[in-house]
Amino acid sequence: MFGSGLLKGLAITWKEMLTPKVTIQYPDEIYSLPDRFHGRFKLDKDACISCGMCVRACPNNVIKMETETVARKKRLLKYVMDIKYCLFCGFCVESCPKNALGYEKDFELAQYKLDKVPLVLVDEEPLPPEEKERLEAEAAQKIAAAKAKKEASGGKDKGGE
Amino acid sequence: MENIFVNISGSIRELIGVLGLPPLFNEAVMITVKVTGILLFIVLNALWLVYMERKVAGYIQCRYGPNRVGPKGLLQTAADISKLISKEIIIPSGADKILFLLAPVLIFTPPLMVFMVVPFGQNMAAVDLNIGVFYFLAVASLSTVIFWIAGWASNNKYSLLGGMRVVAQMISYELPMVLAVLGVVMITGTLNMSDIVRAQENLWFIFAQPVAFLIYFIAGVAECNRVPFDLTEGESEIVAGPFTEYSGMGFALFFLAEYTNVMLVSFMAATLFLGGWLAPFGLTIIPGWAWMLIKVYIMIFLFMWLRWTYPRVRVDQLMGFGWKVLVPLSLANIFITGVAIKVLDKMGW
Amino acid sequence: MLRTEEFTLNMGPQHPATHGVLRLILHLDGETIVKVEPVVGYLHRGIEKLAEARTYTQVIPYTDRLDYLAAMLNNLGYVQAVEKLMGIEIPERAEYIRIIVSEMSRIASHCIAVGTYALDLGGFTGFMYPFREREKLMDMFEMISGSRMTHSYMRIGGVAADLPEEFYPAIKKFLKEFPSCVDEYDGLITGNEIFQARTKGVGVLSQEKAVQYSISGPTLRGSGVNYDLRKARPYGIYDRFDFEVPVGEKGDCFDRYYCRIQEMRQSHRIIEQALEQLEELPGGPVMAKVPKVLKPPKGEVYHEIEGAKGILGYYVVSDGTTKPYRVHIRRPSFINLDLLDEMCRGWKIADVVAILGSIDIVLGEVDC
Amino acid sequence: MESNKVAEQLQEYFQSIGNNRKVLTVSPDELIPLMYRLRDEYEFNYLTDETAVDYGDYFEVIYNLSRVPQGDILMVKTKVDKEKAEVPSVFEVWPGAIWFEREIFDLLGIKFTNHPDLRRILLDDSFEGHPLRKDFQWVGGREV
Repeated sequence: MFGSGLLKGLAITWKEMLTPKVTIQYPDEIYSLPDRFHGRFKLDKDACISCGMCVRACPNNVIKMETETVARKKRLLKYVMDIKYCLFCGFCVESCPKNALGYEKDFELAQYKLDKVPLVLVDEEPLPPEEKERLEAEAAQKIAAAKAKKEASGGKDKGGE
Repeated sequence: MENIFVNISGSIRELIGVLGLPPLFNEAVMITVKVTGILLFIVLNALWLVYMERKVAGYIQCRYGPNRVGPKGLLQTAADISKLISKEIIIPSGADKILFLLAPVLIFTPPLMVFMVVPFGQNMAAVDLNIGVFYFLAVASLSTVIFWIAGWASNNKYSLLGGMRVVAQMISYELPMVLAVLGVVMITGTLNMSDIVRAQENLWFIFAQPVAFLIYFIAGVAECNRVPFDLTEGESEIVAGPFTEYSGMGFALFFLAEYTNVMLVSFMAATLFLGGWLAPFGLTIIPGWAWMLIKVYIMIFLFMWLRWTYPRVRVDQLMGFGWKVLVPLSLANIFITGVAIKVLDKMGW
Repeated sequence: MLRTEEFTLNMGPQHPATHGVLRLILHLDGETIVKVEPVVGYLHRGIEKLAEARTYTQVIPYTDRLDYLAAMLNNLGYVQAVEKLMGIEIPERAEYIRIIVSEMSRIASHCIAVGTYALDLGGFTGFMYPFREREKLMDMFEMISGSRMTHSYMRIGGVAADLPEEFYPAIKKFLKEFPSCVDEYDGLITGNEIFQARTKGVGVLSQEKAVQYSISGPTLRGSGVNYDLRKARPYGIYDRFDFEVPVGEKGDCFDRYYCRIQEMRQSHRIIEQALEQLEELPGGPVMAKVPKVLKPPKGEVYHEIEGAKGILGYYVVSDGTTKPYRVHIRRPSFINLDLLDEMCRGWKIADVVAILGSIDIVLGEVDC
Repeated sequence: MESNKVAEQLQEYFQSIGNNRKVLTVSPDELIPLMYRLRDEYEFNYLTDETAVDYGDYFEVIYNLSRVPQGDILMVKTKVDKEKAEVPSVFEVWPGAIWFEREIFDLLGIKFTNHPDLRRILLDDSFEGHPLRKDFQWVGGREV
């Protein structure tokens, strides 16, 4: 009969009016984010080996990385993600061989000022030259010592053979 | 309680009477007081209705609606209005400036004029006009012109289309509305609204004239430009119709006028069909004016319920429905009413 | 003599009912449509060009941004095309996961189609209910891939990660509730007489025209052509599932809309079956053994899948390097929009909205 | 697939066709008669895709045809000179080609003769050049 559909519609909206609401009242109620959530990035500085895999994996050139080599070891100086170009695809996190890069559950990435947008994960001054020299000398010493030790022990081994 | 407003008005009259001014002046003061009271009532109610509509919409749509500004979000509309007031009124280039600014000012007048004759309770009509129903029908249709002014003056094609739709729609639905009301008038034999209410002492006209009520209701929805007949606004088709170019307070006034119109149609429905201030089941503990408001709010809720359930009809379907269904139906209703009155009269009822 | 004049109305690019930045130039005679000129390109980002400068894997996030309402299906089309090019067999488990997520994506997309269609016709509440269900799907996508809309979940050779544990109860709850939700849409939207008056007989697209004009997806099936690639040329493991292809009769707006409603039910069936079969599978890898740096052999491939809007085709040309030489995407929305003019002629402004809504375009895909 | 058979059959008729992995290759001059035959005799009634690729010194226009509702698919290719990039439009055979061809014209600059409405579609009308050509150079973007 004409009109039954109209009445049925009214019945449905009436029913929905009385059912519990689905809204999550955001700032008061915390929305539980899943573990895999793609939020703000975090970098475990100590685990990072500055290999640059993430830089290469990024489809949109978001990641800028600066390193300096001290005593044959790469040291991370700057790790900046220009987050406004980020697609949050997760390729960088996936590519990390040491699992140093990861996500936080923070999704409030909006900023008032444009220059605050890039996500600065590491920003360190390059080491002063004296310090660098000292470290390098130390490393050289160590290597030399190890070499000497190895040679000594190696000589013994050889001798043993 | 029943006569609280009547008493207030009486005491004001006495107060002025003490001054010993000419009676014409006294009348003028009284009318001013009444108009101010009604205006206050209308505006506050419209603000409340905006809030209520959003709440109803929210609840129907599985959400809460406004709930942040003030307790339970009650101050949301006040916040919205104050925001709109502080906004610039942008006049589009090529618009007819005077008419463009005049339209939102005028939009409140017809409903306000009609509210003067609405009996809010026993002896509570501001002006007890003995051609009240006629006056209502005549004045209420004036808003058509104002919508058209708004649509025309905006110099916008969407507004123009909206304006044209308003005129077509209002005129086609005025007719069945008048004819539906005629059924009631035929039974009572009077155009005075208070008398019509009194005539419903035994039987509300919704039961005597169910078809007329239905026609009145549908035509009323169309007159208020509300879903499913909101073609005037039709936001998915013509953006906002005549209001497209309005910003700030101009828009707010149109917005409030819509709710005033809804209120007006509901008040008239309560008066003509739902027994006005008369208490059902002898529940006279609740005063008459409160009964009136309850009935009006039931009607308004019905309006909102429809709005948040139905899609919109198309312009040709709207006209077709008006002229091909409602008008013949209301004519038939009048015919049957006339025959019935005669027959019952002869039978000596 | 009364003289009348046609007038042009610019609908869009900013308009509530054009589903994005689409501009329609309407030539009107009163409210009657004389001609519609769709103007597209406002969202053109040059994804095909961008893809030429990215490695094969790096293209995946860009495919998300085509039809952002059914991103999984876009992922699926691209990765299957590259897999076909390289001849990679992917693990069974990954196949099932792909089916589940892509059908979920289809439901999400159809939810939007149904909801926005109700909104186009003025029914706001009909818009909110499908969105509620879509929201649940988004939550599940978030569990799976970490993103709500642009998932980038599929990889060449499988998927990024196995389904998380918390996904299974969520999807089961959803599957249990969903049929009654579709009934609700049926009651609120489909059964409504005003809705039917607005859509039945409006914008009729004949079977012959639909085929001639390369229309695809529910728009084609609404016209009565039984052409669903999942049945006609099964890709992936679609041949293992039992489902029907809903087909309309008259080819009007209602049929196109109703096809989507029924497709949601069918997708629901597919997910149910796939989930059942997936749970019987022993756990295993979800990625095939593919090298880290992908270098497909020289050649080209054209692969089509049934997207949410229609046939989604990827044409990938490889020159043997790590970056694709050319990626072309056959976007269903773009082609379906072609016929808008013919379908709208003689109808009213309100019907343009109804017809446009029934084609269900998404501008990210139209403009590529 | 059956499209192989089609290719074999057609090879007898069209001398210029080379059968290369289910792909029919045809010169632009013979394109339209072949398309009509494919549609009328072999029931390829549906043009699923039409695109083009810039191979440096020549273009290739690729047509993908389908049988609806059976679902067979066939690829037809035609080679176009870069200097005189003109192909007859197939819109008479499949009217759906109109927008495909407009897009190809827009992005690759191949002219389709007899096309009823050959304008730019995705890019701005005043845009210069055709971005999907390999020699297209554009300066700008965020690196600048």
